[in-house]
Amino acid sequence: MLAYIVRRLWQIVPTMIGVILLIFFLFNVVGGDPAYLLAGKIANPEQIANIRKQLGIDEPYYVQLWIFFKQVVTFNFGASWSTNEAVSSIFATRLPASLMIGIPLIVIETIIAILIALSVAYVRGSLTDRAVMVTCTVAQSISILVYIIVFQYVLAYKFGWFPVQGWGNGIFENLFKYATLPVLIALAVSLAPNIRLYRTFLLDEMNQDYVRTARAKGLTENRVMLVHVLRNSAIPIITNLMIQLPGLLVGLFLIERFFSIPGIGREVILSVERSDFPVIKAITVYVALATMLANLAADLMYKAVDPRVELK
Amino acid sequence: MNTAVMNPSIGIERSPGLWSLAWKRLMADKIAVFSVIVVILFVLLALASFFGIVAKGWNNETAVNYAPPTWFKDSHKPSADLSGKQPTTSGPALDTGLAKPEFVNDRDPLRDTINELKGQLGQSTGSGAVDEIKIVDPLADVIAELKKKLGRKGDEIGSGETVKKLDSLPFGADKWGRDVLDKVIKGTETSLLVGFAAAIIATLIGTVLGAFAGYFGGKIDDALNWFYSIFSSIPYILLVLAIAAVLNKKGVFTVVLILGLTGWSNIFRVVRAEYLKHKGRDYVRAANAIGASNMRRMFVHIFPNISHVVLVQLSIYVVLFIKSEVILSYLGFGVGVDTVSWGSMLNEAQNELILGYWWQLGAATLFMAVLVTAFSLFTDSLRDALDPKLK
Amino acid sequence: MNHKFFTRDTRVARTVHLALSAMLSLPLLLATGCGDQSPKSAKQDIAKEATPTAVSPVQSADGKKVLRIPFPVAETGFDPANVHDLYSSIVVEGIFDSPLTYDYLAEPSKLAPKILSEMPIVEDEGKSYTLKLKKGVYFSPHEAFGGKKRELVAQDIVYSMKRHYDDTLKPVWRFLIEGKIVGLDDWYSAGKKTGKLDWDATIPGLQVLDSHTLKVKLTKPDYNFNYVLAHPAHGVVAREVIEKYPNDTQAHPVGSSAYFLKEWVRGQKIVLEKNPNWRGGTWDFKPSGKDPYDEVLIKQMQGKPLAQIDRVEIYPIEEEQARWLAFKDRQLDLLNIPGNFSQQALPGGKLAPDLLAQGIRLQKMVDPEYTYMYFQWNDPVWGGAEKHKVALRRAVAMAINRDEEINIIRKGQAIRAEFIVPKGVAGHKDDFVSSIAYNPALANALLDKFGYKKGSDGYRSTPDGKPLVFKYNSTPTALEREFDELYKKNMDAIGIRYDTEKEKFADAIKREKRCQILIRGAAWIADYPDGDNFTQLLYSKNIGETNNGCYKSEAYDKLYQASARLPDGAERDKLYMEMQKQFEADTPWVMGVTRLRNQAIYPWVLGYKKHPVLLAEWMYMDVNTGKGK
Amino acid sequence: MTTPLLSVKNLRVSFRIDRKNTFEALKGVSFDVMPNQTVALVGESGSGKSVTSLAVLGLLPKENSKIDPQSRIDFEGTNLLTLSNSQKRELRGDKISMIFQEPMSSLNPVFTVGYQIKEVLKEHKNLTGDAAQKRAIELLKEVGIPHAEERIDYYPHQMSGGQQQRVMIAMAIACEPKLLIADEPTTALDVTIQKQILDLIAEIQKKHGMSVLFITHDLAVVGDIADRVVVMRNGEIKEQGTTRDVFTNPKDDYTKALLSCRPVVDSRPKRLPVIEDFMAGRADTMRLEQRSRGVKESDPVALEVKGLCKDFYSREGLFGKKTFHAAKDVSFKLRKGKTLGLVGESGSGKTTVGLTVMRLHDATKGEAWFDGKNIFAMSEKEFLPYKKRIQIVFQNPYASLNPRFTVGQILMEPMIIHGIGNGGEDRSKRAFELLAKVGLPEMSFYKYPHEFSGGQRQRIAIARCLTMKPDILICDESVSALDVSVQAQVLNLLQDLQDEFGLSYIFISHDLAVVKYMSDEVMVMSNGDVVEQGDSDELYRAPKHAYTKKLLDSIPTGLHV
Repeated sequence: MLAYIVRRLWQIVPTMIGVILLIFFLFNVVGGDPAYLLAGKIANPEQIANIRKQLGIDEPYYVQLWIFFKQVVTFNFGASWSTNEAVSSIFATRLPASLMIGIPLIVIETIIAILIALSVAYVRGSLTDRAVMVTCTVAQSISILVYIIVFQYVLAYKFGWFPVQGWGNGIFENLFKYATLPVLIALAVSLAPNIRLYRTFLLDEMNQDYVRTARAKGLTENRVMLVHVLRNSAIPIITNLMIQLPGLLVGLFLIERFFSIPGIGREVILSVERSDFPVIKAITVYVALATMLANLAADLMYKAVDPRVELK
Repeated sequence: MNTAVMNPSIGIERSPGLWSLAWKRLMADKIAVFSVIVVILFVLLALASFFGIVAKGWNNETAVNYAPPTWFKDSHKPSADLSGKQPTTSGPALDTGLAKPEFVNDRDPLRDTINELKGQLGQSTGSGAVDEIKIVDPLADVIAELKKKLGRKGDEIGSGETVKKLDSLPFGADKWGRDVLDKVIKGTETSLLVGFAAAIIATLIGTVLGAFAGYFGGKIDDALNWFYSIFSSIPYILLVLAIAAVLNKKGVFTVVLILGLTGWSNIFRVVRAEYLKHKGRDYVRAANAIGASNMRRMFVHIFPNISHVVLVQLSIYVVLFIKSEVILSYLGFGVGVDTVSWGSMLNEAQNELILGYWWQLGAATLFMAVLVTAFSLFTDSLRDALDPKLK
Repeated sequence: MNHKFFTRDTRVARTVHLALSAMLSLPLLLATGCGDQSPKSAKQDIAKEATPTAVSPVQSADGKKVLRIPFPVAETGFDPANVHDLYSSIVVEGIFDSPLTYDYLAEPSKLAPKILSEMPIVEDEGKSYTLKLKKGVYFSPHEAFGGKKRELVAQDIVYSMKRHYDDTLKPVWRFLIEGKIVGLDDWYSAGKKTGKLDWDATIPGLQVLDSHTLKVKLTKPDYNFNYVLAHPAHGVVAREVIEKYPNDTQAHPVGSSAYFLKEWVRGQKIVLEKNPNWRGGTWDFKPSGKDPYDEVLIKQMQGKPLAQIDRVEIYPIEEEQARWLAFKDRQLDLLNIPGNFSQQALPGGKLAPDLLAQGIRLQKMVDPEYTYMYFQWNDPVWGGAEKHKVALRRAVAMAINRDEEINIIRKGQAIRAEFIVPKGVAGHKDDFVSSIAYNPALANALLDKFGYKKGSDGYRSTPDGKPLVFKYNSTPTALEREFDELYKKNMDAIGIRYDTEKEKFADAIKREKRCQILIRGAAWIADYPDGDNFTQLLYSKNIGETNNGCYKSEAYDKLYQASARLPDGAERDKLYMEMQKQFEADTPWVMGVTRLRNQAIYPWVLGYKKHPVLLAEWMYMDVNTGKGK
Repeated sequence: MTTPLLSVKNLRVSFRIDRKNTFEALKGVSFDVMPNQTVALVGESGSGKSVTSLAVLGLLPKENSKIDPQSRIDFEGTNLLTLSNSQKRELRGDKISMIFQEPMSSLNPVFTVGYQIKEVLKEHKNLTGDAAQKRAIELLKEVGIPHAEERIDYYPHQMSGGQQQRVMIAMAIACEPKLLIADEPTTALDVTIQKQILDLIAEIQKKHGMSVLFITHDLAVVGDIADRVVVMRNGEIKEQGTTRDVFTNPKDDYTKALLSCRPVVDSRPKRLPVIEDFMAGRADTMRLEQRSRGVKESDPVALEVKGLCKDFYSREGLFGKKTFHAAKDVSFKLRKGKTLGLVGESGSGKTTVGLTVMRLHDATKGEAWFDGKNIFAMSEKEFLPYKKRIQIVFQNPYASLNPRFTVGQILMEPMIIHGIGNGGEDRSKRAFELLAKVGLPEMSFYKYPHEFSGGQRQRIAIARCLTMKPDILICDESVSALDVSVQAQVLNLLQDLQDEFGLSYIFISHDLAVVKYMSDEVMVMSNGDVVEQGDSDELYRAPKHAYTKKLLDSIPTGLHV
């Protein structure tokens, strides 16, 4: 077990090197030169050179790359080029907002999706099943952009059920006031695909022999579905959950922008627009790391839900 | 239950393969039939648009700005009286000072030429005499007249006819007065093209890499998996923005490339898993036993057996990419202005809902929702048809 | 402010058609304010408006007055020497004191002392400025001062000016004083050689006569130097604070003005509170005589102590829809109406009835700026003074329909720019109409005449048969897409093939400075109130800096050099007219528009009038909370 | 006469295939199970025996199955078909319980066996806590699980197949049911285990005095334990009666065929009689014609394998790897035109040997001399011409044919790869000939594998091998997945082909009777080792190794008269 974790962590290294190389290539080598941007309105070549020197982008690529590696190893990405804010502080301040949307979203979504999937899987082939599936399909066919525009205007502004935009300081204020509509919109988009997916997982399990055994034992249908089938569907569900998890960090950028939520996703767009490499690099590295750790966590969780899984 | 019963009376006739059986199953499903029809209609519409049979003039400004849909013509009260009736030179409270004293540019190298040309065009001042010194247009009335003539793109000067712009259109008009119905049809063409082309690219990359990784395993698998985990670890949006910045060009093809190059990781995973599973199957062993080469085993034997997975994934991609195009448009990496897509329409219409001009948003959403729904239902049915154990 | 351009929110307040310049500069001089009221009914309105019954929806328990305003883009930080975006500069102006400021109501704008006891004494034909500091101007208390307040002295101004030469700061405002102050540039060069700037060195041009007197010696006569002293970049900082946070000055602004940074959640919320140790002052302004609304302001505010507002809350809201709805939802007290919603807010240029019914007030103004589209002068096809090339550019200039830009893209919130000096800037010619007007028929004829023949596909080629493409450079934003639509349409009408080149802003600027961009839209907003700030845009010595199209004309250069030696006046106006002629003759640019700004204000906001140059008017404002204070 | 515990009367069940078609799985089945009696329901696949058992338990899929309203299933006098769902549920696991064919998949993999047993106790006996724990351990002990106190916390995958089936039985008898339905409970198990499980079921049946409905395709296994036998085919009952009657005096031709088409250890007819033979009345004469097997030292050697070893690796720990020796030092000679039988239980390494010999696995060590060359030492390219001369027929005929190819393509592909035949026409001609040879109609050429039954598919697989005119044919459990009657046909075919072409067979099977029937020499493997090797008649008559003896003792022999 421990050996497994150590080896998996060790495997992160080559991937991380690849991530570093790719992101360095995409942004530093073929990406823009932020010096002109930071130079202000009237800047002569000398000033540009000064700025490039300050930023370290006048160094040869291999030196810059080496610095990048050192930054990754020390987890110290310095400060944003455009705001001078320490990258660590960017994470410390933006992450909570993203999580405040992301965590309720994933929790509510998973619970609702599993419940609905269980009920429709149980009555599979029936009219209810079909109706729910078609509704889900329609719901997921509408662009998130449309949901945002329409919900913000109608639900928040016209009906006044939610604040139109904004973000507060308190956890409860954010969670129950500002995050509600964003979470609702995110749910509208992500619930349907998950219901469909989980339904498939459940149906797969429902065809297994042990379900027949459970029925032959005279167990109630509730017990068959909620204990036997659900527990066995946990592996694909956990996989799906874990795949989604890192995406929550930056994936909600559209919602964050429209609702002025100071999250990581909004920061990503902003930093790309500003060619703010320290921030881009840090976000990439952290999200990549989160993705890999989430994969590892998923594997470890398999072990917890399925005794057959051997971590080798 | 194996229901295929051998019937000796068939004679020598090609019997149905798994594909045609799957097709039969598909056609037995009412929802599938319906969605197939819808998808086909959309494809036909896109083709018709491609060949210029419909929506050829989507770029023509046939109606007044924000002309409402015909059905809502009466009920619609725009929140502003600006639609098309705005005086041509605006500046609400400010005067641009049009009919002000003329300006003599004695430095102009083109002065004589221009005067001459003006004479030819009959753009002279009221007196009829061409004043050698006054090279400036006698502005106000000439401009007003020319504007009338030039109201529509493509009208030749001097045709003299003022084209009457329509007050309403079946689906309304956009801010330039272009027909939303034409636009949304043209958008169908673009969005379908983007969806299919990007899906094919992503599928191709993912399938080939996945096949090699899954089939050969070992070092090749390690290398490809490494590549895959790099791509899947970098936040999707950053990858898109970076690749978009690298490609640095606007157009449908760029959109296709961005989506195709960033989207292959899903299918890689799926195909790799399938190849891993299939390479140990007896029929592949049997192929090995009869001396089939690796390539033959990979693509002649295994591929047809996992092609349903690829097909289903492909159609999932189509839907995904049609939706992603909207986000790309939002980020400014959508298609260029020489065409229109649902994504570009939705982004254009972002603010129009609040202004009361809901039709462009509505039309694009409606078309997209109908196609995507039909396509998704089709995908589901396809999956069921190809994989009967899931039923 | 670059960031403003990257984001799609450019459309918002001062919708900028993609121009670095516009963001980088702050309007320094007068712009014509345009009251919305008709003079006739003004009188009775004054009484009514001066005593509004509407009260702010924010009622804090301690009775504090709160003002809530939006930023369309996220701020970057608050170091006067380092801030390069407009919105952060607003906060900087609220926190720091520059030596000079502007009279709140005077029209045209008039400079006024801020921390000086009087206006600087100008001697030596404009080469010597003597600044006398007020007594009792204090930096707000800070641990760098041992937790106490500290008096602002002349040495602080010297230090603050020197900071513009600190390369580690990546300073952006050095150009305001570069080469102007005796000895300052030498001090920098010396420091650069040793690798370390000597902060304690005395500069011959910055003589501290006593703790409250500073004599600035200029290298050459400059009657505009007072404007520099009013710029927020010259907000005075305290050396102790700067040295306490060498790497993060952006986050620790400590100034001497009416407000201090109370709370800052980056990208989410900036809260300023009234500085309890502030020196104070009384609201005392005279009406400009040009705007009847001044009477209302005076009635509301005259005689009150300054800085009535206790707390200013600033929220960066990037999406227009969110900002507009937040304002309508009364979450904000003021709003620059986003361009896309101006139709709804201002049908026919007047405030919509539903807004009017809420007592919302509209204030319109014209920014001292214009947009333009330049051609690359060095390009073999598009640039140069040969007749057929001029004809090509002229034809494009005549084919671009600015009226459609104004009506459809800018929703009527702009006016056409005609003259090389924009409205509201000294040297502008008010009734001027350019000889180049929208005339596609003429444009077509012109192109035909000069041998730009149409091919079978309906598009023209160059006279020597090479392909002719109008390649327009811009960033990938929604606004730019609208321009692409317009320009493509316009170019199609004259048979010129249209193509786009989408680049990140940073990349475009880089190539622009190297004369590598063919055609691009740009904008320039006044740095200082003088026409010179605009006419220099075409001066060939400024290629690589501000002359983006790399236009080079001996005739223009001569005229410019002559004009630069003259103060504002009839003589210079004459030269400007000649320069305009040369400009039109060569057509290195297509003139664009000057944008309007529409400020919507809730009735509980008192004493507010958007100043054309000042950024943070908070200390002159009040909010009606319904409680006496 | 006592009343029957279970009485199935005129049971008709039909399945809906699609909107138009239904399939009648049971066409009026009637039989009784008396208290304290074991009834065997025997039939081949598709006979409807499993449907019958599921119908009794009320576990038929609701969506697409229909039970004729005239049918009755009376249990203790109540018609089960009229019970409500919850009444049926209460019955299940309590009064009627069931065990299934695949113990591995029938147990829920994510719960401990104890949990799964206690679940039944809680559901029906409301037994929880220590009482349930005690009872569960008791049950495990009863079904012969050693260290039950410890094993109760095992997950199913931690146990062997036999133990898993014991757990299933423990779960089934937890509530002392009146009726135990055992659906092919031993089919998936090795022969030695099968014997133990059969003994266990018989023992428990006696001890608890319950009735058992034993469902199997293999008549041989029921001889010892069943009181009555019901023979089913295609949804109908062909014959029923006491075990003795059915075994000694079968009336139905099908029953007769079932009884005699399975090879037995003590007889080796030239051909195995199949149903057609019984119908044609020639079965009895066939049985008399015997075949003699065995090799002489002078017989030429087709393939000689020396010291074959095959290891598999798996990762363990941080850097370590674990080696699994699948085959250890295997050596044998295969004589031309003769059959070498390879017998052993699952995991013995017999399949590994087969696959390694034809280089579908790379040998870890060893030599294989074929045609004067060591084929293990060849490169992939050098080996290609030899590849076609050693061919294999796999166990699962459903998996070994590419479902996307027509039979024609399947047969012609090897010819194309190896350049056999001149062009398409010649090749298709050969393919048609081979189809005729393996007894398939011509039009099979145009069909897809899924249109054929298992036996037919195995014929196609054999025909595919024959296209390359191999010298050696490896039959890897090639008949194990087939019904006995079909198995007999395929075995006959293999015999015929050997006679005609002089093929050498390596015949791999777990079924000792079949191996005996087919082989000249036999090699017994266990855990990768060859434990015994020799002439087949000799070895079966006088096994030397204890393991061989154990294997031979476990062979079900039908009725012990």
